[in-house]
Amino acid sequence: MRRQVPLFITFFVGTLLIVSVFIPPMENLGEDFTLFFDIIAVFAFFLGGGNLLRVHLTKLYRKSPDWGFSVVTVVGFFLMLAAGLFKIGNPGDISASVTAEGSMFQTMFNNVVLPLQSTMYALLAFFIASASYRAFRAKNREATILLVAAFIILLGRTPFGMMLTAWIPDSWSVLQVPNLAIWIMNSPNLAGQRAILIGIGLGVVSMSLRIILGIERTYLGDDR
Amino acid sequence: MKRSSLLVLAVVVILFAISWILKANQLSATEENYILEAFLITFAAFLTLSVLSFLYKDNPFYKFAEHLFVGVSAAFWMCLGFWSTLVKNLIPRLSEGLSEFFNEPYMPGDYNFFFWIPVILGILLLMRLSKEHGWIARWPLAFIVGTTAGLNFVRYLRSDFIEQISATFVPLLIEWQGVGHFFSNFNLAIDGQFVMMLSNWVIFVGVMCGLIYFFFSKEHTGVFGTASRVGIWILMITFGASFGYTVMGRISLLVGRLTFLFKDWLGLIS
Amino acid sequence: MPPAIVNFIAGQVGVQQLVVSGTSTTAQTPPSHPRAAFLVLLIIISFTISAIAQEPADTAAFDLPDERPAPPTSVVVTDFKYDAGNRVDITWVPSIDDQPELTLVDGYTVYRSANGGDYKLLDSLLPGISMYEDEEVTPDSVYTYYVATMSGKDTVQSVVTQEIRPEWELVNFDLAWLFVIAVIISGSIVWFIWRARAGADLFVRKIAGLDAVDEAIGRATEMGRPILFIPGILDMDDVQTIAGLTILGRVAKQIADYDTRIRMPVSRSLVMTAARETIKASYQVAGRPDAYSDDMVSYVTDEQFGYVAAVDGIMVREKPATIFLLGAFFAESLILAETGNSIGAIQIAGTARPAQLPFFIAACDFTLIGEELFAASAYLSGEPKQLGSLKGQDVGKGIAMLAIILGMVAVTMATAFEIDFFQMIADGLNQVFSTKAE
Amino acid sequence: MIPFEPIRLFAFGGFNVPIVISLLIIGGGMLWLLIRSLKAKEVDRRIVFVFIFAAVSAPLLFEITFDETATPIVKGVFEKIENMPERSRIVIAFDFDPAMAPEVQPMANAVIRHALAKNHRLIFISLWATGQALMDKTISEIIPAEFPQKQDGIDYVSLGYKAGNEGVLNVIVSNVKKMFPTDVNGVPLTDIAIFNGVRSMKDVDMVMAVGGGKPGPKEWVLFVGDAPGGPPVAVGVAAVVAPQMYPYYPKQVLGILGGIKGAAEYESELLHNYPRFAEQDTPGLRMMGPQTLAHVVIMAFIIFGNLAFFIGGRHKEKRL
Repeated sequence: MRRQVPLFITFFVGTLLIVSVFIPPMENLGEDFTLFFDIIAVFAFFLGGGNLLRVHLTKLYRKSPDWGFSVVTVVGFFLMLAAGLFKIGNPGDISASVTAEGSMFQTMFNNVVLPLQSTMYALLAFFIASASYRAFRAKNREATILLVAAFIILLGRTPFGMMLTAWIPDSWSVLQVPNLAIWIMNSPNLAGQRAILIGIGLGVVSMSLRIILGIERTYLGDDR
Repeated sequence: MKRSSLLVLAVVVILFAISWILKANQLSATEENYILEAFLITFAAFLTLSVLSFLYKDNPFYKFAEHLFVGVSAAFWMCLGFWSTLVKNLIPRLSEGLSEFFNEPYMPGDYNFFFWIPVILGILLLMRLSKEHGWIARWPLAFIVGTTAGLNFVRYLRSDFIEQISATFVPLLIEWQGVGHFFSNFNLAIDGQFVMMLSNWVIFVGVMCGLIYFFFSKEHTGVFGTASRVGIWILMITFGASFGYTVMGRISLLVGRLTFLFKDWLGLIS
Repeated sequence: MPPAIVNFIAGQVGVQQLVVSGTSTTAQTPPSHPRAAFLVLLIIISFTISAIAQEPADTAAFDLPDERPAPPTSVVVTDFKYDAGNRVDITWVPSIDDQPELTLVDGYTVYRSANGGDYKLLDSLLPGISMYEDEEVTPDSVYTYYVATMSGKDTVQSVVTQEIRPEWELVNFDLAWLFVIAVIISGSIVWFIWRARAGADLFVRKIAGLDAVDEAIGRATEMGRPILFIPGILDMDDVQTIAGLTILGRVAKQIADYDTRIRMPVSRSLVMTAARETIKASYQVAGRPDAYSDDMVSYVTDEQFGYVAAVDGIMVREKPATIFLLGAFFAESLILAETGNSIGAIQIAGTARPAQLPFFIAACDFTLIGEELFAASAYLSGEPKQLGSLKGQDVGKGIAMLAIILGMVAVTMATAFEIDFFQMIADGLNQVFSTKAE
Repeated sequence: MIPFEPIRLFAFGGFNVPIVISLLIIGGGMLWLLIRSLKAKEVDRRIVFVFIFAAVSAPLLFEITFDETATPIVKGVFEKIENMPERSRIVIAFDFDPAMAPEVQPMANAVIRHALAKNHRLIFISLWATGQALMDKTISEIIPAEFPQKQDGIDYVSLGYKAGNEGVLNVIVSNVKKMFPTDVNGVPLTDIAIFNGVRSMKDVDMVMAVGGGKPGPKEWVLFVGDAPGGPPVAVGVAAVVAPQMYPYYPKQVLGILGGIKGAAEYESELLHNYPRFAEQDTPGLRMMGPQTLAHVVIMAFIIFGNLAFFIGGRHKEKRL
């Protein structure tokens, strides 16, 4: 029961979904199963949310270092949960969208989640600079190619790319930095992307097969 | 808490309180709820600066922002999951009474009873909380993993394998009018025949060598090794180019945040 | 007679009658004599005939305000092949008045009747369109359609189509080539798994990132610091997350063997549950079930950057010696990898999202590129049957390369030298490797 | 021609102290780092962060802009408009929504100004429901204020929005009136001077398609530009879409304005050739200020990194 049933479920569901692609009357099966997944995921929120609360309440209870911040998490969580589940301050009634403008839920989203989200995202501007400083060094041939490609594209995005190479005659125009940048994006970049994608396609097919056939079962506890 | 950190906290609180007052004063002419609006903008600015402070090092302000973010956003997604999945998609298929309660259009259908499957699996998943019967949670997991494997098998085969192969059927000779014509019209213009042909050669050779790099069951030596080397180079150009191309978008994000601080909050720029 | 001509004649007759009544004195008094009546009729008929005879060349008539366009003709409804009986296609020949130079036709409207009921409007279409896909049908009903030409507020209907009952098919033969390719690739994977199981010796090249796993775990053990495992930010419905978890299974066993701490914040509740099962089982296999605790895995938030904020916090506070970033990553890839780098951790990353690979390459010590991520757990397991599947993948790559060479040759020959034979091959290959049927 | 200036200091119309100071600080800092690198010293990441912060915020605060030189792909569009005979008809397509507007609206503005200054005639059209409002706003903001002598119906006309996506293009490529019997104000096309002799899109002299989604510039290229006898098409697209448009250049499109950089190049070309626009807002150039400075800083750091690396005797960096 403990080992065989899950393996059978995986095999059955996986095979069913592959076959359904070729059988017109079952063509919506994939969509339905995606919805099934979403529904199960909502049930899983009980586990996830419960875990989040448990972690922070334990910190509170034990007065672990930084327990004060756990109060912030717990209070924020319950405030938002109440705002969303009871649609507090929603201009419409229960049938209005939970994210209706003017509701407490949306106001908190706009003024707490959104600025935090976009600032975390904006950190990338700094990290992309520190990563280029550290990583783009001509340590070996591969790293040099990486560096040169990145540098040409970067240069092509500033006025200096054109300024430096404007003297190149039109019959050699591919060597002008902005054109070269376009050419790199269109040709070698495309080739690399394609090779990666074809490999990924095969990798997914192979892994899916291993899972469906029960060869790969670490996720279920490979307790042999 | 140490005295120095209390001092810092006090200074920050006072500064933001001043900002709040100034902002409210500024907004009072145009906004009805100007006190609340001013607070929200000031608070958003405080959170923005708290996150940016992480670049220097971890600090209590970042910790505050982080913990608030986690709590609020976790609840945000849970509420969204509840309303958009359970109320919108599940309840209208299973219960007329409940869909009436939530004011959702009831969706009767012959195969709706199948929607009990995820409900049962969801409940089985919650058995994970039980020490004794926790193993039963593996059933829904097996169902999910099977679904993912089955759906992605065909999806990736199509979009990542088949589609990319047929996209690479490129002609290596373009506008071909013989060797003589080719050499007499040879140039390096971006729209010239040679550059366009070169592009296709690079795509063809690049995809081939890239694939060879991914070969697992053959030692990368000899000709095969050389090809796989070229494959790595192509990949490196790809990575370098994508990296460089992304920089602009990332800087824009920072411009957006700083514009918020300088314009919406401080009013330094118009 | 098609309704167009009937309408047309009716219109012309109206005009003629008006003229007659205005000019003929006989028409003003009712005819008392049958011969007079006959005469009037004769005049009317002759006027009508002459009008019709003149008509076709007279384009000026199209500018008359009451001019009506011709309806669409040859309206045909056909069942859509290889579906579940939920689509029929209606095609027609556009109205002859629907010419690029003319502005008479504003478009078309499609009407449907189910089981002999009333006709209901389905859709309005732009001029020049000659096809409509009705996907709101079921095999249980019989349908008829007609199409009308719109001109201002006026509509001119076509004849009604024949009845159609949508049919469903059991097998979609449009996808035959997809099926064949799937079977060949799966077949070769299964074949090599079977060969390997039977004891054939299979060579698999080294994958740098995976050879470093041992050392990376060992380093954390020596330093007495935890190992951080990030399975990406997507849920269990993404195959990359599952790939991450299969690697976790192998890694966790070694972690249990070495008695090192593992820390795994996740951004999805289901991933949390699955990761706990995985680690628990690995600890059992390692013979240390008592060392396992649910606290190793914790849920943070579904929000992408909220999760990143928390993981960054964990990184700088707990200073893990080794960080695994294996799964589906988006913009956060670089935030995580740079923070990880700043605390001096060894980082092994892998994702199948090409857009994020450059950042891992730049900021991590080892990166599994695309396919390598999916091959990793097979490689780490060291089991022959798992390694066999990698050999099967190589067959797939061989097929891809062969197809690309063939396609390239055929297309080159066909376009540069216009050789029909190669054009045929190119068309054939395009059909085999087509993704049109969605 | 305005003589070349690498940096235009025109926040207060002349010599600008804050700009000079901020650039001196950034430049001086860079010099200091260069010297450190020549001594093979590594730079702390926080110093990198400070420079990025300065490079982005200084141009924002003090409106530092850099003179752009138009790349061939942008110049193609500019020169076409510049060299067409006066009174040529240019179609401007507004296929975008407010979310995309910050990036592509500057392109539309620059092209409209250029075309009107060149005394061309403009036909506005939108395939996006949200595009019409943006179009109306653009027309009412630019034309009466900057080109008071231009008249609706004679020098420009707005056809408004029409539902039907690329189907609309399919029709207007052979007959405009069939899809747009009247302009946006309800005036029949037959009464509008611009449309004298214009039956289809094949009769206009150029199309400038601005947008970034579907339907958008790509559809204009495929359905209108590529139609037999179709007009030349130029496109202005958001940066994320630009790589998808490159393959059409130069055979199927005159040129591509990609993202804010494309807009900035066009604006600068316009400023060089038309001094009358010197007082106009140039959002493209303005938004490129932080970008250019940040790119320069990043490139400088890449150079510093390599200097330190080579002078430092190529020491092994990687752990393990």
